[in-house]
Amino acid sequence: MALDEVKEIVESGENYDTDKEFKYVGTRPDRPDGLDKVTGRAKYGADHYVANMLHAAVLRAPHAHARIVSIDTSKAEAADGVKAVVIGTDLPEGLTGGDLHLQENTLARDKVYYDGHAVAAVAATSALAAKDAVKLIEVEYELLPHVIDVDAAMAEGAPVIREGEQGPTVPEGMHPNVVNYIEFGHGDLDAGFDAADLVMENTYKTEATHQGYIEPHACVGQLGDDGKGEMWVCTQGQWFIRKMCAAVLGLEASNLRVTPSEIGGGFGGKTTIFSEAISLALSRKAGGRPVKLVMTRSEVLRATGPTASTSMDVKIGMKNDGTMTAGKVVFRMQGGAWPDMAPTGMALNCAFASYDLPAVYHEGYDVLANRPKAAAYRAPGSPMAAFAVESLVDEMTRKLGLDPIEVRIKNGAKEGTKSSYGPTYKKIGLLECLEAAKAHPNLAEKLGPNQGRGVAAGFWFNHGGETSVSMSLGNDGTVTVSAGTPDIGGSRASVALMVAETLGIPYDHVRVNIVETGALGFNEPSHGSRATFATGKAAVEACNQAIGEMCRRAAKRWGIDEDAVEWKDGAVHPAGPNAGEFPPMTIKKIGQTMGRSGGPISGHHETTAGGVGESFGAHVVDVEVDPETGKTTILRYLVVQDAGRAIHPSYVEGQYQGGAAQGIGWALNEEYVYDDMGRLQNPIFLDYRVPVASDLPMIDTVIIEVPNPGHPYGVRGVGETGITPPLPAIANAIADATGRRLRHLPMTPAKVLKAIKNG
Amino acid sequence: MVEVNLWSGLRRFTDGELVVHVEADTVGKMLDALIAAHPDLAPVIEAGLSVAVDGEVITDAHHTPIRPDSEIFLLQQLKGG
Amino acid sequence: MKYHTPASFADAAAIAASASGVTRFLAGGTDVLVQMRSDIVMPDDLIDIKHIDGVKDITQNADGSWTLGVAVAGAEMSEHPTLGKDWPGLVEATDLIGSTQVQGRATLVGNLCNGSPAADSVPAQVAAGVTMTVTGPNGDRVAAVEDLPAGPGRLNLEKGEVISAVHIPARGDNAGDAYLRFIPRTEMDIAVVGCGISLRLDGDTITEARVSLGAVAPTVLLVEDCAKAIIGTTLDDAALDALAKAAEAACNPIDDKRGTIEFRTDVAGVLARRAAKIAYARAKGE
Amino acid sequence: MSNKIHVSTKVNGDAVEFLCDPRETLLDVLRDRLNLTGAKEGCGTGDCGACSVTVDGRLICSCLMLGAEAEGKEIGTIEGVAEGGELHPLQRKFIEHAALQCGVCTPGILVAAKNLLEKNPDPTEEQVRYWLAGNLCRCTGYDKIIRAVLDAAEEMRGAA
Repeated sequence: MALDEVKEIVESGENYDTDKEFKYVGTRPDRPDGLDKVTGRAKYGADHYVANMLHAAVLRAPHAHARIVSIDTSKAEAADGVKAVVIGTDLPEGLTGGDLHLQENTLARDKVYYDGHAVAAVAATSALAAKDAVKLIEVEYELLPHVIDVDAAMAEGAPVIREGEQGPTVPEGMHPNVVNYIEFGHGDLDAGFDAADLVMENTYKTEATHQGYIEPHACVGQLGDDGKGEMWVCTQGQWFIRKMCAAVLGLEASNLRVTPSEIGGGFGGKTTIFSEAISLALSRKAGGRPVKLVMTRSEVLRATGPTASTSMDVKIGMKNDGTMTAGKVVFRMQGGAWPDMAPTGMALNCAFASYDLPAVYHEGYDVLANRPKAAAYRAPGSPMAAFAVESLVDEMTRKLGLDPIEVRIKNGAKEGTKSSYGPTYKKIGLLECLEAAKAHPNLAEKLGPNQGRGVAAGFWFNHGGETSVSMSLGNDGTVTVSAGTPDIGGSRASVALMVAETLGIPYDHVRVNIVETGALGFNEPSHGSRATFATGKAAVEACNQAIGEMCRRAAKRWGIDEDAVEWKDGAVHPAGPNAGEFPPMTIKKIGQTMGRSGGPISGHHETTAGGVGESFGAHVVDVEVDPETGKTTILRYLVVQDAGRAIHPSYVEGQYQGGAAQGIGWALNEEYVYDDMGRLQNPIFLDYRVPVASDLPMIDTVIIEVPNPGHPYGVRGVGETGITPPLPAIANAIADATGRRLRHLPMTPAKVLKAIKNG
Repeated sequence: MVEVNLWSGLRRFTDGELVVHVEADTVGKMLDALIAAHPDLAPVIEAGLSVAVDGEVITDAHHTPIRPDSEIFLLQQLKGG
Repeated sequence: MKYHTPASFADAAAIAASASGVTRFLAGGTDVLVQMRSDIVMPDDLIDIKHIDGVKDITQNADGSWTLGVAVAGAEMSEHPTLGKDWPGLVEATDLIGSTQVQGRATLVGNLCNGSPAADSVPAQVAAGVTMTVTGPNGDRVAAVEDLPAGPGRLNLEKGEVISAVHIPARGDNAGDAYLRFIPRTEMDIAVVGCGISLRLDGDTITEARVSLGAVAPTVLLVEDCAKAIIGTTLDDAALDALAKAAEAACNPIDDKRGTIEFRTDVAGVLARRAAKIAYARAKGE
Repeated sequence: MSNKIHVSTKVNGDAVEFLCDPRETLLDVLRDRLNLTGAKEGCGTGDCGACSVTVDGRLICSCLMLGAEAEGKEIGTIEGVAEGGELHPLQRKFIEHAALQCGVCTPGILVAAKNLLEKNPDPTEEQVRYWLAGNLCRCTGYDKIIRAVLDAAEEMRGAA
């Protein structure tokens, strides 16, 4: 690629030629971190041990809503081995907005807002000593009335969780727990419903679920009296940890160095802080000794990021031939006791995103409840929205005797469609997914008694975001890439493949390191399905910069014009009139001699990455329902999704399968169960029932590739869309098997049996 | 002038208008111009939102150029898991 | 916490009898360690009985009955070449407790002593007519399994008493047992309902039966009416209906995070039918 | 207050000794006292399998056994699965099949799967799924894990 070409592409940020043939992109090599991860060598959050380290334990409130009257830590402070105790009032005052909310959730100051809210913490010489000392802390509470359910929290007379948090758009007269109101749409809704042959409306509910990563949150924090500190932590985003901990503790961000460990799953739940700042606060009080803080599973479930619970109204108009004429949704979502944590806006935007509708209307309420502060969970808001809308589309399709895939093809969004949330779609792959699903052999399988088939589509925006990447050339011609997005599902491999492709060097000549906050500019976390997209795109641009420099070095060495060379297959070649004049100068040769040709060679790129391409998918599931117990068994599962381009197809398939499995859990068994006192009843994997190996069949995948012109290799994000369709697809399959429609997740055996019995 | 499509909940801050025309050639300038024209929008814009320019949703890239014929929508802030 | 490793049950009983605080016996530990970890129970004295001779033995006696050591793990029962041929329901029930990993440690006695009405092996033990030797400060006594649970988490054991051996009756001819449970997933859950059935035939007619239900009352139940419903029948549809009705009638469950009253009652009848058919087929040698 | 217990045991064939509090689990001891951090604590209650190890050849959750109980036993951990620097076929197949994403459940699953194949060299898909039901994976949906185990079993049968 010639230099000016590269420059032009960098500036325009899109319209890459994505139709090229590739040597590395699209292959399935071993992941670079595979060996460490199959031998137990890989270091996760809790695997970090440092000299002179203390261990922390956290005291958590057993009440859903209470005022803290007093905290007496004297006995804990006097206990054997205890070096520091912190409570909420030890943290700096005067924070506002989101920073204050993070601080309140780190350690309660005046009130506890949910069962599991942290109120105090201890650092001691051993984990057992810290655990023993925490029990010596005496807290006096004044219990306050609480509310858990989203509809109950909006109702007149509901306990007020916070005053003065209502956003400017909330209509007057609404309960103070309603903190945000969103309304948008386009087209003539009344005319749309009038034009329909069938108009149906229903209400759907989903319960809170947890991301369920297997690795609990863990960190080692060290902070001195001089305000300088370090943290080793499992996180999706080390810069977010730095920014948030600095805000909560009143530190200067640049004084805090955050190094990410390997991460044992995140799914959005590790894009924020929960107890991380506590380890730093304890460390400062303990004279700067490092403090390790590892959550228990029960702490993870009680006090870290579940997703919202919802109550959703949907109304759709459809003609007898399946043409959809109008759609309306009203969503009520609670995301815990802090505003803006429920993904209400995103849920609304996703609701009808798969459809080309002449008239749509969306209305949403963000509501407070006495539950933990919600965090992002894979395609935040989209699975719930899909459950409501795709369930109703299915009900209407059945009523009209139409084929569910054909109805979705007929109304499906495509290039040029004005999306339900406003903008006009560029190139998208929904119809390609639906056509591929229709043609898949799973659909030819005959269903037996008590068996049913369900179809649903799903959508996620994908995200670019703030990104900074460096690469440098080694003396042997190999390349090191410094990236800022933790590798959760194989992104080292996908980035290395794109770098190998760009430079024309072997995949195993590229090493991708995930680096600490001092080594690069700010990076957003590995969230929004952005790691392979944005880090990959920036890595390609960093390589292009280095290619430019290598071309200049060679041209200079050869004494020819720097535009008269080209980069090809890992070497600089003389081009144009000079073609063949000199033997190609390989990257190895350039690396060996760079000290003599002008010094180290590196490339760097930073951007708020544009060129994002949306991701659509279609799932088809076959289930069997035991008519006597209501138990649902997944017989077959098919995921079809547009990847744009699959850089490492195995890990793309892995994202599809993992998203589907999480969606299956959400649909059938996962939920937060509260008692009358607002206490979480199932903070243990025994009763928070994520799918186990014997619950699932093989999950079939089809990767559709409608390249995204905004990425050098056509990448769209693939991480999130896959969790969206399973919720409605399974509801639709259960309806097909039993003739009963379940509108409240999870569809537990008890609920299904009740529906079967009650008709 | 560029045409900016608001979400309808913002009507109350723009004297009922859902489409606002402002003079701007980047997203950042467009948002500044919106606040200048309708100061009540300031808290909503400053709290953070996403902007879709010609079909692409951007969250923070306020340097993104816009042309007079660009399709522009304001959206609730998007973030992923 | 003090950790003890007595060499005899008499010593174990003596330690427990003289202990002033909370005492727990440790065999497989799959419940005790969870309770310690979750701060539900932190024993002052933990008495590991695995150093006592014979606790890992599975012995078939001359009369065909079986004696099991109290630390025999579920996996060891499943792997035994003949125990499962005599008592497939009991062995399968034990095999349902937890994961493969839990099977490597969990024991019949621990499952009983945890005192959960939802314990998988207990309805199968009750149906099989299993008895336990209880060693206490005043010597040994023998107790039927159905007489040991006193309520959720509580047992009819005196201070200082420890279960020291498991006795499974001789299977005899023309007999079979079965245990089924309902859980929302396929593995790893606590039973929402469990049903154990053991029966004997004369020709096609049931002559003896014991039917036990789990997770539908404060303790595992031995349901006489269920046995009556099928004794003297060939397990025809009428008998199965009567069995299901009797099972439903015996239920006195609670609504909790794992199941509703209505669901538990319905499913108790369903499982009773299904388990009876399996036990019947096994008794016929099918 | 401390009444530490002295324990002698073998881990991956090597004799080791340690002192532990009677409340410490085998998992605590492996990680905090023996620097073997391959076994992970995902739940501490035996529900996730991330801490799987073998004790005298028997697969267990090391969070459900006390360190004190290890006296005289033979413990096998993920660190001992590759022998003499050579990866076990399961380890190779997990990389080849992309059977891990975040990788935190991987050590436990490999220890469990190895134990299965030692007992049953030719398991069915269903047997593998039930054997591994106590090993939670939240990333993969299990598909590639099951394929990797079945493929490793086939390779090992071929080599045997």
